[in-house]
Amino acid sequence: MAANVQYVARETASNLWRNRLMTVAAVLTVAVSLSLVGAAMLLKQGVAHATTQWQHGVNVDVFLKAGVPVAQEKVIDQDLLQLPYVHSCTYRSQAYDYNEAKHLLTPDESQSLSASTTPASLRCVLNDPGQAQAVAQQFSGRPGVASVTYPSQAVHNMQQVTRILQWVFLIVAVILLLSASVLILNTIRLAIFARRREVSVMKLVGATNWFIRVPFMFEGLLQGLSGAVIAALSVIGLHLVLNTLGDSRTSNVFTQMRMPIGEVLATSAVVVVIGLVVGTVGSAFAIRRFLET
Amino acid sequence: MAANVQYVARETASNLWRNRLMTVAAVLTVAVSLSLVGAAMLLKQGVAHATTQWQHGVNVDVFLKAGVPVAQEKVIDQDLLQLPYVHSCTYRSQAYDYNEAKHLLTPDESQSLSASTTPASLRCVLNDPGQAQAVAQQFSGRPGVASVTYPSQAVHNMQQVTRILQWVFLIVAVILLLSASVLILNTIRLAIFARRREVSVMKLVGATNWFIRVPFMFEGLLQGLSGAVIAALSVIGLHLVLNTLGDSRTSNVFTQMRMPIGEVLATSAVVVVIGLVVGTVGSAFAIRRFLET
Amino acid sequence: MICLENVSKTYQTGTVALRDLSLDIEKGEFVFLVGSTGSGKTTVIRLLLREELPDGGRIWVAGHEVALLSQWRVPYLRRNIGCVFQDYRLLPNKSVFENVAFVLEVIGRPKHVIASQVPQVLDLVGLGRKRDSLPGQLSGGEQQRVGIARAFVNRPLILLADEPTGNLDPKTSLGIVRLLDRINRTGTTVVVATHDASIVDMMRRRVIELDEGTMVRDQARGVYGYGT
Amino acid sequence: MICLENVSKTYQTGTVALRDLSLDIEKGEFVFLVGSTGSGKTTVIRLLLREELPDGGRIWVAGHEVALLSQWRVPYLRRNIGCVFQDYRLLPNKSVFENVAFVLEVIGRPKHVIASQVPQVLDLVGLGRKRDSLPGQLSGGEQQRVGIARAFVNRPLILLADEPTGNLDPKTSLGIVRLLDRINRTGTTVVVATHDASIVDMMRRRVIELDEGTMVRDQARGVYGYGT
Ligand SMILES: Nc1ncnc2c1ncn2[C@@H]1O[C@H](COP(=O)(O)OP(=O)(O)OP(=O)(O)O)[C@@H](O)[C@H]1O
Ligand SMILES: Nc1ncnc2c1ncn2[C@@H]1O[C@H](COP(=O)(O)OP(=O)(O)OP(=O)(O)O)[C@@H](O)[C@H]1O
Ligand SMILES: [Mg+2]
Ligand SMILES: [Mg+2]
Repeated sequence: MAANVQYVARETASNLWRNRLMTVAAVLTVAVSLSLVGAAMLLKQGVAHATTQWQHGVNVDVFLKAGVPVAQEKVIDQDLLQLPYVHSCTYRSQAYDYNEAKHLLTPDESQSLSASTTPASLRCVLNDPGQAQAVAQQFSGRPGVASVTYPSQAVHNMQQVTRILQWVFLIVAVILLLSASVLILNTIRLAIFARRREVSVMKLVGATNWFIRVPFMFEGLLQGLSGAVIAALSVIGLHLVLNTLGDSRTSNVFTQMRMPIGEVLATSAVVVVIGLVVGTVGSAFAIRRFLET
Repeated sequence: MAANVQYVARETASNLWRNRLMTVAAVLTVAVSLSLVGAAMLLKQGVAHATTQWQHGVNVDVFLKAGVPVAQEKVIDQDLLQLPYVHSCTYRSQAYDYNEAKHLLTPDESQSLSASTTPASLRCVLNDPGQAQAVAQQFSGRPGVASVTYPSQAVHNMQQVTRILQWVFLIVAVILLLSASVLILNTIRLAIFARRREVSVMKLVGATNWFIRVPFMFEGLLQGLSGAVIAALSVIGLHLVLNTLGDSRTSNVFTQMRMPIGEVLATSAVVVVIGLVVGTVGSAFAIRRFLET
Repeated sequence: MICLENVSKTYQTGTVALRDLSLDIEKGEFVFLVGSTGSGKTTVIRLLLREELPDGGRIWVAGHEVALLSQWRVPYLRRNIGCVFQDYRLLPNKSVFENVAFVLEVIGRPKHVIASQVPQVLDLVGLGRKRDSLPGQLSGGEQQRVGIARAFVNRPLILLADEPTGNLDPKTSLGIVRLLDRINRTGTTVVVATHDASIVDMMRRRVIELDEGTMVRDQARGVYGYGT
Repeated sequence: MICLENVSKTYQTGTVALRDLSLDIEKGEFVFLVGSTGSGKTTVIRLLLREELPDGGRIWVAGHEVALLSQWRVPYLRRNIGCVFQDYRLLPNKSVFENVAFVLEVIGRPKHVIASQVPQVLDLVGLGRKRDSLPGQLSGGEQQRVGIARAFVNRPLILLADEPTGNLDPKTSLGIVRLLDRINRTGTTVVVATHDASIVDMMRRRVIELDEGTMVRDQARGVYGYGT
């Protein structure tokens, strides 16, 4: 560790500059591959958020018979709320349901509807979408209740899909991380290989291994850092793009995937740390074989 | 193009061997990055398949009142089938529905159920899951029909999710392809950079640009090919893994994503072609600036 | 065969390597280019090979004005010129045999010609036994001799030799110079940049002396220097 | 100071570079190592620097047996040895100044020492004006002189010079040899492998001649050769 700070700083700076092509190549490799890693991590978290959103979106609609007295409606509402897995219920008037139906259906289909034939409903949000069937079983057939609808197969699929999606993105992130490491190590190895004669000359004039290694490691550190910062900025950029998409149209998947900026910054930080570590350790590792003898 | 075949073959082979480190680096880069591209392409297709499967899974359940005469059941069935967007309907007895309910619910919940209180139902598969609400509107309240249930918000989400998933994987594939190209070009550039003196010596003894370029391009071609073949094998491997997962548990997402081997091979072929092209063109491109003057 | 007319060359660093240099070398001449280190000998050779372009003046080689030559014709010019480089410039990944054979492959000589001619030339420079070594496995003198073999294996019109005996012992040097002389007698124009006083003095050929990029002497049957 | 005992060295290619070589060089001696090209001079220097290990025999340098030296102590051995390499071995990405300064940085000399000592040494070899050039921007002789400056900038115990005047004109060569002589007079052991008959003959120092890896002559006040 005989190398003093000033020597290392000067050496690193001039090496980075004089081997521009390699610097650019290494930074590019880190930036591209860590961007992919970061994006995968972001998407994984996005899906986690969206899942919560989607689960809140699984409603049990309790359609009320036309002309049910308000008192009975209240009782049904209260009974529903007593169930532990019901989160909240909203009363929707006949007019509201009619409007919604008109909105969801094509003009052709909604022609046959009218506000008076559309039933009023209690739309209940569940804590656990798996319990939808239980609610339906209990309330369909109760006095005042016309029917209870809930998504059955779809709920099942949805749960599976989001669970698996999270896994997929996690696995993708891990695979990309491994790939990124391989690619970055590869690039560093090539760059150092191109300078192997230089290393051997340094050894011949009496430089210790650490004296040679430290500037190379700092080079790797800075390359990894620069690449990782670019990658982190891409991740934040991706987040902003998703956010904008989420704003422009209401209630699409992007809105559901929106997540607090804190998590995005955490992801970016992870990416930067990975870049630093892979760059530094990679350089130290790559130079090893040229330092032997 | 003065280079004759034998010269090119010998030159390429010996260069690949004598620059082993670079050969390995380039092949590795191509293999890793094209595997990712291939995997993304495969997943996109998988989702496309799964979507079809999921859409078939969106059912409208028409629950029948207990004690409805068989004739009335038939009429309801036929009326359902006359709707253009209903694909098929299956009659499910009270016993069947009871069993299914018991299966889906926890023992606690199913205690209150009995075969006689569970309604029989017609489970209809739709050609277009977007029409579920229309079916519900038309049949709920009909004589003999207790209630009609269908997934509403969930259907909406599901359609959005799968549509967007396909886009996501397509975009991911394109981004990965661009990244792969950048990384491969990068690696080739570094490898050729390390041999720039060699190129300049060849020029000084009177070699034409093509004479120098052709062996380099063949090197790039072979490196791209080897890497791409590894990538293609990984894609096929991934397919087999997904298939096995799809077999072991019934009816999970992996089963739904299963696709014919033909498509997998097509994907692999695309990957190989990409590798070939990027390797060859990349080499030709990378050597360009060392051939000037 | 070789003609420089008011040639000047300044490198990007600002070093003036040649100043207004004019010289004329006829076909079949044997010329020594001498001068202290840094006087511009290698620069002259680089310009003749079109490795560098002059800043001013005109240069003719083998009937072509090199600066006007289009890119794609440069290789064909270079095939007429054999060159021994001061720093050898061997292909590090090719064996001795392949290094020499490469020049013949470049001009499209058939395989059997290569197979017969290369060993012959290697024997001539005394490297018959090292034909499969890589340049990194040779001593300095051996590398230099590979460079010499490569330079004249395709019987070029012009042979440029930059310090061809710098790493050779006097006996081997003498052998190489005799070889250059023999090549010269077959009609090849030979230009040798050298510091080796003994061979210049022995050969007694035309000597051109450079000093800081200008010609200070052009002597028909000259010696290495006045002051040594 | 330097002692070889029955040293032999065969390269991986099967070339026998040294055969049973024994020699002894005292502290403060000035020795010329001569021999035809490929006779093993560079190999001797490589062994002394521990760039290669001998296959047989033992080598002592500055009191250490090099083959027994542990890896981490090799750099400290090398700091006692200044070496001028036949192929210069300059750091291509460093300027002339930085190349020379590097040796001092390696041994941890403070900045002001470097700032005063390096220009002094560069002036001594006549490169004061080229201090900011990169090696690729120098003529052959200039690169060689950078190598020489680097070899003795840290006043080593032993100075090994492999063909230090191969690319220098006779006048500059003479200056370099005088410099080596001056360094030798300060107590430094100097070993010069060379083909340059004139400097050997002029200096009249101990001459060791190799032929195919064996010592054929060890003469106290020798000349370059009998036969030239
Ligand atoms: N690529 C270059 N960039 C900048 N300057 C250069 C370059 N090549 C040579 N020079 C400078 O040009 C001058 C002439 O160099 P040249 O190589 O022609 O000398 P030379 O006569 O061959 O010397 P030597 O006998 O040492 O080989 C020198 O001062 C040298 O430093
Ligand atoms: N790295 C190597 N691998 C294999 N053989 C080598 C290697 N280096 C040198 N040799 C061989 O060993 C022998 C001695 O080489 P060495 O470099 O010691 O000669 P030298 O006396 O320095 O010659 P010169 O005067 O030409 O520099 C030569 O035949 C050479 O071909
Ligand atoms: Mg020169
Ligand atoms: Mg030698």
